[in-house]
Amino acid sequence: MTPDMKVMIAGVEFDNPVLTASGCCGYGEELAQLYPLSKLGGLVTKSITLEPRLGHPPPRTAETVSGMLNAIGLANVGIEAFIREKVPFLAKQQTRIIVNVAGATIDEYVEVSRRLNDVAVLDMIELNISCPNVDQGGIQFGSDPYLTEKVVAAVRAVFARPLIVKLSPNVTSIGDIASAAEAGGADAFTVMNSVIGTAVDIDTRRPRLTNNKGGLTGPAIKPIALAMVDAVHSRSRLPIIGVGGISDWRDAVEFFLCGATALQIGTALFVEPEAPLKIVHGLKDYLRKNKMKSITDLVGRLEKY
Amino acid sequence: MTPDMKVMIAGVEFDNPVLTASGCCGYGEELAQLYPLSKLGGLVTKSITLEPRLGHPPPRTAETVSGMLNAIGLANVGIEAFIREKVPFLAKQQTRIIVNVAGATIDEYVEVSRRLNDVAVLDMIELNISCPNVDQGGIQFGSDPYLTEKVVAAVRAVFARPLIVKLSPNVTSIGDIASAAEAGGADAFTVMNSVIGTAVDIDTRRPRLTNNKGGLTGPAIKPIALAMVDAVHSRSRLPIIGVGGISDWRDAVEFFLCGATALQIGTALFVEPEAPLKIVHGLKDYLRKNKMKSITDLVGRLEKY
Amino acid sequence: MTRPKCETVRLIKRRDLKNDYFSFTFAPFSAADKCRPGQFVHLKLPAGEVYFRRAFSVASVETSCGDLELIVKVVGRGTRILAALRRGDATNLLGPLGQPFKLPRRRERVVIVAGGVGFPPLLFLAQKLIDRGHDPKHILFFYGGRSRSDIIERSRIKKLGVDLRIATEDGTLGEQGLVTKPVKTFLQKYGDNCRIFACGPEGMLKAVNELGLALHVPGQLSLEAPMPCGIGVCLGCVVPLTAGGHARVCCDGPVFQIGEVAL
Amino acid sequence: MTRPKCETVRLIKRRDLKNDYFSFTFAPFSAADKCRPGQFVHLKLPAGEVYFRRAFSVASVETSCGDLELIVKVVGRGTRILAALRRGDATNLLGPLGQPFKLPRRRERVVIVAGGVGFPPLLFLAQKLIDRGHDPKHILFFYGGRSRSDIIERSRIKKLGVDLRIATEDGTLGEQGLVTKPVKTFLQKYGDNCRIFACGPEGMLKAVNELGLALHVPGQLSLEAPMPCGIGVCLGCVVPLTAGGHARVCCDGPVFQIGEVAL
Ligand SMILES: Cc1cc2nc3c(=O)[nH]c(=O)nc-3n(C[C@H](O)[C@H](O)[C@H](O)COP(=O)(O)OP(=O)(O)OC[C@H]3O[C@@H](n4cnc5c(N)ncnc54)[C@H](O)[C@@H]3O)c2cc1C
Ligand SMILES: Cc1cc2nc3c(=O)[nH]c(=O)nc-3n(C[C@H](O)[C@H](O)[C@H](O)COP(=O)(O)OP(=O)(O)OC[C@H]3O[C@@H](n4cnc5c(N)ncnc54)[C@H](O)[C@@H]3O)c2cc1C
Ligand SMILES: Cc1cc2nc3c(=O)[nH]c(=O)nc-3n(C[C@H](O)[C@H](O)[C@H](O)COP(=O)(O)O)c2cc1C
Ligand SMILES: Cc1cc2nc3c(=O)[nH]c(=O)nc-3n(C[C@H](O)[C@H](O)[C@H](O)COP(=O)(O)O)c2cc1C
Ligand code: FES
Ligand code: FES
Repeated sequence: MTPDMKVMIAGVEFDNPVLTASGCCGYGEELAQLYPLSKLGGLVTKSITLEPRLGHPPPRTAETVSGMLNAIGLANVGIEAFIREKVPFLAKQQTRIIVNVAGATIDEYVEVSRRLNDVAVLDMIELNISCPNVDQGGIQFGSDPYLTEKVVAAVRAVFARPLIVKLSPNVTSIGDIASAAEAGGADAFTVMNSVIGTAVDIDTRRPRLTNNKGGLTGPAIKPIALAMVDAVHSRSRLPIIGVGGISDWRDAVEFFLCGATALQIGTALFVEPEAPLKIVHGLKDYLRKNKMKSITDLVGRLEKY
Repeated sequence: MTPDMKVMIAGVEFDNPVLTASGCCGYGEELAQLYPLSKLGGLVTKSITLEPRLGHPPPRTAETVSGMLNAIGLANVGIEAFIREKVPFLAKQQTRIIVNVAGATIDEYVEVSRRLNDVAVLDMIELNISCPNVDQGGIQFGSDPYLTEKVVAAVRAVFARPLIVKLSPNVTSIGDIASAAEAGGADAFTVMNSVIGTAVDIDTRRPRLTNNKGGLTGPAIKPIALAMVDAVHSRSRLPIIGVGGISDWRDAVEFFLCGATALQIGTALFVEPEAPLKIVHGLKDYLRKNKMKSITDLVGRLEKY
Repeated sequence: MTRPKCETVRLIKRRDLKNDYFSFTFAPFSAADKCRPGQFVHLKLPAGEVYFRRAFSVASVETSCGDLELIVKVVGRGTRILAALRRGDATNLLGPLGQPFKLPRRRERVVIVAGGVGFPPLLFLAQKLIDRGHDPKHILFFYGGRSRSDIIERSRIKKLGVDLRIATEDGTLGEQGLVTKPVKTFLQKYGDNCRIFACGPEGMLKAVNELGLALHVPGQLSLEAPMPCGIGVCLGCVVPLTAGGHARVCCDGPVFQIGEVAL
Repeated sequence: MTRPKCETVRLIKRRDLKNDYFSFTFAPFSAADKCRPGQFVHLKLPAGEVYFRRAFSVASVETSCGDLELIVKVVGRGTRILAALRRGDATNLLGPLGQPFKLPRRRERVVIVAGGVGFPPLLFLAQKLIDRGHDPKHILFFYGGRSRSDIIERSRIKKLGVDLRIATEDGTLGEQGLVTKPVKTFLQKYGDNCRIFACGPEGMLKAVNELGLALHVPGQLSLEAPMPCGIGVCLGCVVPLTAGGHARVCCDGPVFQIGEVAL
């Protein structure tokens, strides 16, 4: 018996629940050299803004213990070039496409989302209101319930298809932000974006990132991400896509048990580009061994004390 | 030339800036078997509450990647037994003694602090308004600027000597909480307590802690702690005691550069009980090599981009 | 009680025993002669994916040259890293830690109950008792495992001259069944003037604890718990006591009296 | 361009060269025959304290048996872990990655400028050119280091028959001074019909870049950058371009034309 790996999020069916995370798989072209993207449950693009962005000057990544810091600064080709140059490639891929949308103002979020409305290939958008690496936009929307609801509602009004909101862990109550996003019309959550952190070069006495701080990702943050997934799961019935420090199928099982319906793999791709495929494989084995029929049988099945 | 390792916090002079963190050195007796406590800059006791507390049932720690989770639950002997049984030992130690105070209500904080007023041996108290592992008290005070100011002011009113406030990273703006604590009368900050996280046993499908979640500590969280120290340093001129993931002198230098005047070593003690001594040694070498006269020359000397 | 030492030692000898068991001898450890049966050391693993130390009972010491033997079963990440240590590799050792077994009087009959990886401290105990003049024939060494391959160092135990009684769950060696079965039979018959010393899996300790209480045979159990610090400062290793409250396994134990801990 | 492979390989040969340099040969790598000079592989380190892969230029290949040689200098944590690899150890290799050197026409004079750890891809380049029929005497191999001990594999280079010109900062081998000094002298005299191929420390690349621009000698530089992913997806390895914008060193490079990058 092959366990059923299909999951459903906001009416969209995914062949398997393992996606690649925004900013960690570009627009798909590079990964496709390594394996067919159809093996992924789906792919989330790098954040797209209205205008092209260069991002911060290098160095914009730094290695840390069991993780990394990044302050890429939302470098991306902009919505126009995205539609013109990247969408045709994505249109040929047999996988779910989620476009991550970022902006400095509500108007920018709305404008990017509006233009994406006409792009048939994408299955949903993921609103990045949680990027810690830009001065304007991003995290400031995601740290205030009022602004969260406002930006989500504004996008909701112009975007007809499913809308995921990606939450920040850098808040007092992620549950409050999730509720606000739900009130604004979110269909699902991605939990979580990176954790604010920094590192210092003690020889030069300068920060190891030109942006002075960045987002911490990788195995180091997995316990935080699990707690955040659990917190959102306790607060809302919307489906959750779990992300943060997942490297193998064991990590994946932890996320499902805490309430995630699907997963994204970010930093682990850098070390193991085939990580998503191995995770799907490992999950199937786990289900088989535990005589479970479907991956959905795991979701939220944590037996708390 | 031997570099000057003395630091001053709220009028109290420390022989060196490396202390042991609350909850990671008990009440000092065990560590004293390994080396004279006079080698430490100071020692912060386990959190003391009004009544003795058993803490949560085991398991209450779990190993994670480059770190650990704990949900000890403020297990401690209570203020009476502390004064009766632990203070006599501490009184004999040639090091600075900081008593960490916790409570479920403002009254409890006040009452414990009031009783400590008469305990000559202690040099300062550290108010734990950031413990993630208890249902009541702790972090709820530290996540709300209004409550923070209130509890700090209340303790300030009954405690005559220096008062450190230990901040939580699990907030949207640690700067806001720091300002509130300063307004309440804090003399210094300890930055930071542990980060909320969890871990799951995928075989039993239960959380790996009976408290379901716990506090993440150890090397994994160092980048977060550095960013928090920097955030508080940008906001307030009060001295900062940096803590979170420090294992060696290199880590220590990063904290000084980000604005810490002193440090606490927590989780690293479990792996290397002599870590504080090695760190002091390494810092001296670093200062010597860089021809710096005093450790205070490093404080806040990060050259940002 | 001696103060624990924190020292860098080298692996000077390793023997691969069967079934993922290894004997490691580290030296020189200046406190080797201070180690007492039931005490353990906290071993730092070579820099790698595991951050925390791991606790291992002292299995034997050669006091003259500061040799310290540990017998380790590979069960997870930490012990797997250990198993990769090669002769000459250095590591850091913190110990001796914890409360040792309280030794019986010479005329008391010693009933040792070893289950699987609980074997090492009891080997050390038996050796120590004999060194101190205890008649080996008055030491009953019950040793249980799931299967034949779980019973290690048989010839070494036999050489001690103790009364070795093996039980395996699958019957491939010794009596078939749980080791607590022959222990029970024995204690029911000869329980007077006996002292129990047990170390092994939780279920076994529980059964021995109950046996001791039911048959009024005193004794001691050596417990395990996850130990972040091993020295009593983190409060992570506690077990509930029957009298109420918690005890730290690392420094109030790992050896407890039968009846003391709420297993 | 060939698709990169992600394969587990074994260390089949290691040679300890002087001054913390090591030659590692891994096999079997199914894409060994596809590797071109200037390309690199992204090597996973054995499970340990370093999480990310490390990039190393291909130094040579033995296409018949899938051997791939890397020449590594130990400079930090990652390379220290590598240096501990023993024969037979397995690791994972991702590659070939990046844009290779564009090869010169046969009658062009090749001016190779290697600085320290920039040596390996240029060794591969020289070998490849000769294999393809380039006259070794038309390959000038400028090789610079701080001191005598920084100049490795001298006999191997000499065996190629190229025109080897060494410079060391302390004068312990070859000409005294920076390697860019003799390069400049040479290019000023014989710059026509030359192609520069350079790899080495940032300062050297900057100087070579300026030389090429000033003397109108075309050529290519192989750059380094911290590379989290190595495959173009993280945008962590970018360098600013003179024409504006950023290029990813891992996949738009590591080889860039002189004048292309704002060094
Ligand atoms: C006092 C004492 C004496 C011991 N003596 C021996 C001995 O002589 N020989 C021997 O082979 N083993 C002994 N052990 C057990 C040994 O420490 C564990 O087998 C080992 O720590 C866990 O194996 P690992 O590190 O490979 O597993 P991992 O997979 O790395 O760890 C498994 C999980 O167990 C947790 N853990 C770590 N230490 C312990 C522990 N002590 N108990 C339970 N869980 C733990 C880890 O945090 C992790 O979550 C002893 C343990 C104690 C407490
Ligand atoms: C395309 C390319 C080809 C290379 N070819 C070779 C080669 O043939 N032989 C050789 O010896 N070395 C080569 N290197 C350099 C090698 O990758 C670095 O020496 C190594 O990654 C850093 O050494 P480490 O891991 O021991 O240092 P660490 O101390 O572990 O790392 C030092 C710091 O450098 C960062 N870092 C990691 N990779 C790089 C990098 N590539 N550049 C700059 N910083 C980095 C780390 O994040 C860390 O912060 C090459 C690098 C690149 C990009
Ligand atoms: C280099 C890098 C770039 C990222 N860029 C984006 C981005 O553009 N938009 C976004 O929403 N998240 C971005 N992220 C965050 C990831 O999508 C993910 O939320 C985070 O890395 C945590 O998951 P991980 O630990 O598996 O990497 C980026 C992460 C990394 C490491
Ligand atoms: C086992 C354990 C117990 C702790 N108990 C307390 C406590 O009682 N009060 C407190 O303020 N902090 C407590 N802490 C937090 C530490 O003091 C410190 O803030 C935190 O561990 C981060 O530092 P580290 O990464 O160096 O451990 C505890 C930490 C650990 C690991
Ligand atoms: S292991 Fe820390 S108190 Fe026992
Ligand atoms: S290393 Fe990731 S884009 Fe180049």
